[in-house]
Amino acid sequence: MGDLLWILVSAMVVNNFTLFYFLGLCPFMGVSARVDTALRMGAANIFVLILTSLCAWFLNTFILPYAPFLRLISFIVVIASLVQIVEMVIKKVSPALFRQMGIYLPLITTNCAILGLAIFQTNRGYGFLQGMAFAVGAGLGLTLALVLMASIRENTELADIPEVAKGTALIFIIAGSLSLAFMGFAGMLSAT
Amino acid sequence: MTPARLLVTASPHLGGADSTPTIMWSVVGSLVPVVAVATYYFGPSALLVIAAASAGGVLTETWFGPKGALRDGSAAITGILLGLTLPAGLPLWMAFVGGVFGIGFGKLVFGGLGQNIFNPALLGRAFLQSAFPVAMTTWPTAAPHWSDLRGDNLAIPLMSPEVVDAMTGATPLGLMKFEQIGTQVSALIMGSVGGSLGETSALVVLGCGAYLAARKHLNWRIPASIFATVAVLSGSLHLLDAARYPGAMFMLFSGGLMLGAIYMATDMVTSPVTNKGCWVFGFGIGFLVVVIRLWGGLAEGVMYGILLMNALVPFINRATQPRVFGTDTKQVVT
Amino acid sequence: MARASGAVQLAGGVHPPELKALTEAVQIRRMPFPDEIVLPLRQHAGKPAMVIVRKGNRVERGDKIAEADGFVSSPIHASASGTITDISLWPHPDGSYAEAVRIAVEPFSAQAARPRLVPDWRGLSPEQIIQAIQDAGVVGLGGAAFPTHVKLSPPKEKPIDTIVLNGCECEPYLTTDHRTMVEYPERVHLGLRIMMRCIGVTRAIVGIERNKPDAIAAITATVPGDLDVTVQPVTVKYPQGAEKMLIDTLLGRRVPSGKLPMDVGVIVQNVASVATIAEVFESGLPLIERIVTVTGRGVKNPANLIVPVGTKLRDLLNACGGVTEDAYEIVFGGPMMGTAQANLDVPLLKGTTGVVVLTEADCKSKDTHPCIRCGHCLDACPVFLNPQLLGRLAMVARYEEMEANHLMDCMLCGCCSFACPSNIPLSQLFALAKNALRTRQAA
Amino acid sequence: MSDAHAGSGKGSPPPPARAEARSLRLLGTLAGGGLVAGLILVFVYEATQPTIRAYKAEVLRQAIYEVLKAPDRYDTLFVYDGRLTLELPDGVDSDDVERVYLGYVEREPVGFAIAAGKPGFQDIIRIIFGYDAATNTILGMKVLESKETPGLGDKIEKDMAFVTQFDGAQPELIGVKRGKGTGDSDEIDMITGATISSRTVIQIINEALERLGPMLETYGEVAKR
Amino acid sequence: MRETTPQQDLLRGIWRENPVLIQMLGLCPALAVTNTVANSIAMGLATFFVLCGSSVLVSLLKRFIPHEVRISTYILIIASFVTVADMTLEALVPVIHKALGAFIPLIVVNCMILGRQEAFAAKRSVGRSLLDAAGTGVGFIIALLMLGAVREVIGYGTFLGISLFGPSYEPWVVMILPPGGFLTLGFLLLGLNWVRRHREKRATLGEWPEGVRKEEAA
Repeated sequence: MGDLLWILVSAMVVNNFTLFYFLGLCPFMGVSARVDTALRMGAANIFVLILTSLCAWFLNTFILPYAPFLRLISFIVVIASLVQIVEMVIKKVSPALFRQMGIYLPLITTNCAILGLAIFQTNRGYGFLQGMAFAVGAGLGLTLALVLMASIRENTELADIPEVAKGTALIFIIAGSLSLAFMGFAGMLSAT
Repeated sequence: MTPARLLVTASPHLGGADSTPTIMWSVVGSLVPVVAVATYYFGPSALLVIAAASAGGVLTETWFGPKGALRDGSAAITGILLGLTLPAGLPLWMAFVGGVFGIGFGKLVFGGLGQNIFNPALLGRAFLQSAFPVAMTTWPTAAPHWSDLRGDNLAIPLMSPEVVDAMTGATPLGLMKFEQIGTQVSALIMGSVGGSLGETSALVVLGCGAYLAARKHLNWRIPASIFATVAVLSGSLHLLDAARYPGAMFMLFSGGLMLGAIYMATDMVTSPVTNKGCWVFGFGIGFLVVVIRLWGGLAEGVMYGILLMNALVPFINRATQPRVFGTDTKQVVT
Repeated sequence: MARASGAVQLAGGVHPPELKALTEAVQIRRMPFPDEIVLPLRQHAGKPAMVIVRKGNRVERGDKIAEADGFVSSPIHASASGTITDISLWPHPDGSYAEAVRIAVEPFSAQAARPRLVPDWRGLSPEQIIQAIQDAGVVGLGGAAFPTHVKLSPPKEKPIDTIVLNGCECEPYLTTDHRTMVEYPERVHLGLRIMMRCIGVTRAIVGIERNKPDAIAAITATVPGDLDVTVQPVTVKYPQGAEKMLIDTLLGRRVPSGKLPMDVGVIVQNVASVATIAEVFESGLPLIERIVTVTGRGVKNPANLIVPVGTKLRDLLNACGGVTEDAYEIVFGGPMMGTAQANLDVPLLKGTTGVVVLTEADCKSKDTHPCIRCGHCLDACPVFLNPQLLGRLAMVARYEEMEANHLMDCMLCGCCSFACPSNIPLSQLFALAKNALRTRQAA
Repeated sequence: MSDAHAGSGKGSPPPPARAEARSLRLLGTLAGGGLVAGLILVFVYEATQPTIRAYKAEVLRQAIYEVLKAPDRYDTLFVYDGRLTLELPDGVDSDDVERVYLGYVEREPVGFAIAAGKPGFQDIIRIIFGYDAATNTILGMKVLESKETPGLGDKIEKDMAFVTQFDGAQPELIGVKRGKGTGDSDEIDMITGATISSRTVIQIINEALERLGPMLETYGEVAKR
Repeated sequence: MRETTPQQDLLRGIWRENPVLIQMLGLCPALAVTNTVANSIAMGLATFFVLCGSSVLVSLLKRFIPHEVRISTYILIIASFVTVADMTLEALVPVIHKALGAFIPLIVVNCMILGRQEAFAAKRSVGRSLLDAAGTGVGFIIALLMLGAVREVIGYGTFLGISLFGPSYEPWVVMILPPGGFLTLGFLLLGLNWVRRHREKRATLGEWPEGVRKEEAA
């Protein structure tokens, strides 16, 4: 149990996907302009991450031992089709949710956080529950980083940012500062 | 009889007593006793480190900041506060780098005073902490003579300091976390312990804070809620397992909590604008401090607690917007 | 009944220095008639009056010279006997030029009004009383100059149960209402009685700030036995005298955003205006003179004067011994919401509560600094806006977002600007934004 | 939008009658492409795998030799069913079973090499250490994997003063502040400023020995002389 | 699409449309593995190989790739090349492979590569596609090298492992940690912005008459 909690906390804050592994930077730059879109993107991410973790575990346990060279290809194919299926299901089941979340799903396909999760999970040999904890932690971490970034960016919109710092330069400096602040979580729950 | 010239401005024509420079310089003034105590304990090293950090901040503001920005005193505050969070033996060039980073990346890229998200002093310190982890956790002990330097302050820029092991000790929090050795609360209050320059004078800091709060130059709600949260959380944990978790007084008076709660967290620019938000902000800092100190890998969490909550401030501001007069009424309009 | 009998305080607001000592004990006296009177046709909220005299006409004191143009308008009367020398544009206290009637006052005139019939209000129907009040050109004397007869004619579907008399006078320096209450308490009560009769209300509350104990005593001592009038002392804070704040303090009712006091069954009237209603039915004279506080460290003999409406600022200052060497800024109204004057020829209007002559040391510093998000403006705002956010939005001209953040609830009381340590002219920015929005909506 | 067909000169959309043929072609292309890609991958996999495996084995061998102080040879033992065994029963995948390595010098067992891990300051720290069961002595310690802070936490692998302390230390190990120890053989001086990382290493050893506990008490029957 | 010359195809990606510094693509590897110059070079070369390989293949097969499934096909092609690169690196330079870790397989989702297939290789001749891929790949390597050089020199005091400032240099550990990646890129972009603005300003000022320039300066 402590093991699972550590995996979750570690993926969420100690080794935050965005701020420590630089995964999912595209949505971090792209959809972090408004807090509500950031929240929705985060929710969509958590959802897909959990499904991915499930699929990766399935592939790793039952298929890939026989064809290890297909690992990457099978991951990417599964993720792409997964997102497609999820999109279709949501569209059918809840058109309202689809309108809110739908447009982010295709973006997620090429989001390295998803593939990264599958690969990290494989490299570390996580089992089913560990994989779930990892996925939830990673998803929450991504959402946290996205929402923090979005609320900060909304705030800086009204500031007189110097010309040279406008745009991406400032975003990276904010991200760097956030990353510095997240260093405070290093060692969380590990050695006692 | 007719006045030679008349001023025509928009109303109101009266102004409150405080102006931004007044507030800033009074904060600078209130730091004088803190710096004095630091100098008493750490000798000339204290003054040198604070001066180097301030020089870094002030020079960056002069070179890259808007014209006349120095007069508002905010760069000086950042520099002095940064200096107070550093160990006495830190090479001066590192303190200078911290000041440059704090003002440059923590403030000027956001457009200068009032626009930054993170407390510049703490951002500078967080940078130093990550850049030079060894030097930043080398805590000098008392020197044989007051006038001795407490470490290799004068290390050549970019070069490593020479550390004499015998001259270094540990902070009370470090002792508690890594060696399970407690420190007397009386020693904490008197300041006769190791730590950064501003950590050793909790009572003086508290007094200066009271002065600033009385002059309304800081929002008392922030330190109050930080203290309350830390006291209640650590107090109840202490009741659960006294062997594992230190008591509330120890948590309150050890480390940078006093300095952080009174001078860093209350930085107006990087704290919430609403009073309700200030309570939330203080609670968050207190919570993070306890979590990082007790379950994290670091001995001290005040800096990170404040920086993390700084990042949340825009969100808190949004969530605690006051309800406009007449929009919350349940009265039936007849 | 009042919500509480003890100290009731408004949330928000500021404590500017009171500075009333200069004139609060100075007895009201009459100012000598000046040589010229200038009567702008726009002196009240609503449509300007329509002039009915010609150049060269001779008018007696109290003669109507301009007719109300519609319901929300008010007539204007000559405040001195003399000859109309010109009808042209003249500097207006709001900083613009406005159509005005200039009257050369007859020297050595007795300045007696034409003999007129004074109707006994007891015999009049409410409609007739209201008509009489409109004919007398009575407007609110608290500053906004809203025509009183409009206020006294609430629509049927909005029943009124309470009249609130506003004796707060929370603006620093001003003592007009204060002296009125001390010297003419009976007149206040008579006006109140007429109003209650007119609207058919049985209950009234007089709210007076605690820093005027003599006014509280005078008004309390003279409450007529047959009227349900409560005198409620309130804490000293600006803007306690704002209608919505006062209703909240006295009755615990909050006027919904965008609504009027009558929507919560209340009519608020300033004590000086009420006294004027009484005067109309005592003497038959219309509103042609008012009490003005001339004060500030920049004026030689601060005083509370009865001044003919239309007196030029220059004449008024001369009547008070002139200004001192270091006079720096002259404000019509209180220093929190009043307008600074650039021209000594501007006339006093019906709504001019006072003239404050400030020296440089009294004035707000002109240096502005960046906003440091101290949040003092949020604490100060009596309607709980977020002036800090609004100010940032105003700087980048995002007016629609300002509106979404309730800009229209701002009453420009100036508390945020007063509290701002960086001297950001918030209230001025909001005034501009409100105007821009109004213009856009009109277009 | 210019698509792939525009490039091939057939801009107009295919008529519906050809739809079936098209989807057949579609499938065919994908299947063909997949086949070719698969073949290439299998080829490269077969070509590289021996080298990769050999390298991994060599890394492990070196680590074992280092922590067991250069034994003549070593056996791989599986931790299965509460004991150490050389052979796994049929049907048990050897990849899923924890292993320890038993080293010999001149046919005499000298110690176990045990790999284990635990979350450190930043992420999981994995180490391997040699343990002589006969004398209850650590023979050596080597960090296999760590992401600890460069210049601070990574001293657990780079600071030889720290690493060599484990040679000859007697568990259960106790971490002490440098210079504060009594000189007993169960004490390990921790790295100043990297207490968590150093303590994690000590804990990994203590916990691994506790977990494997009785299995390691003697060399027992698994030791073939 | 505007017609371009072969030189433009090659040069475009190197600087003017640099994938990392201008287009903000491929950020994940650009930040994650650039803590040393050696890692930067390895990652750059691996990406270069995948990019060129898949561009050539896509360009060759463009006639046979049905429009509806083109993206999936591109991804399959890229994934195959990445797998090849991954295994080859692991066999040839295991130490660097270990340092790059999971970020080699992640080349698959580098938007830069997919972008070049969709925008260029699918429409042009093999030669042109190769030129374009090579240019973009070189641009990517240059960006990685810039980041890697700054971070290694400050963070370790070395360049390609060679000590620059002597043994007593105090390394700035933060530069090799994640915050250092963000801050370095932020700082580089700041510098690029400054240079660009400086140039623009000089260009504009040069054309203005004397009086206007003075006013601008005031």
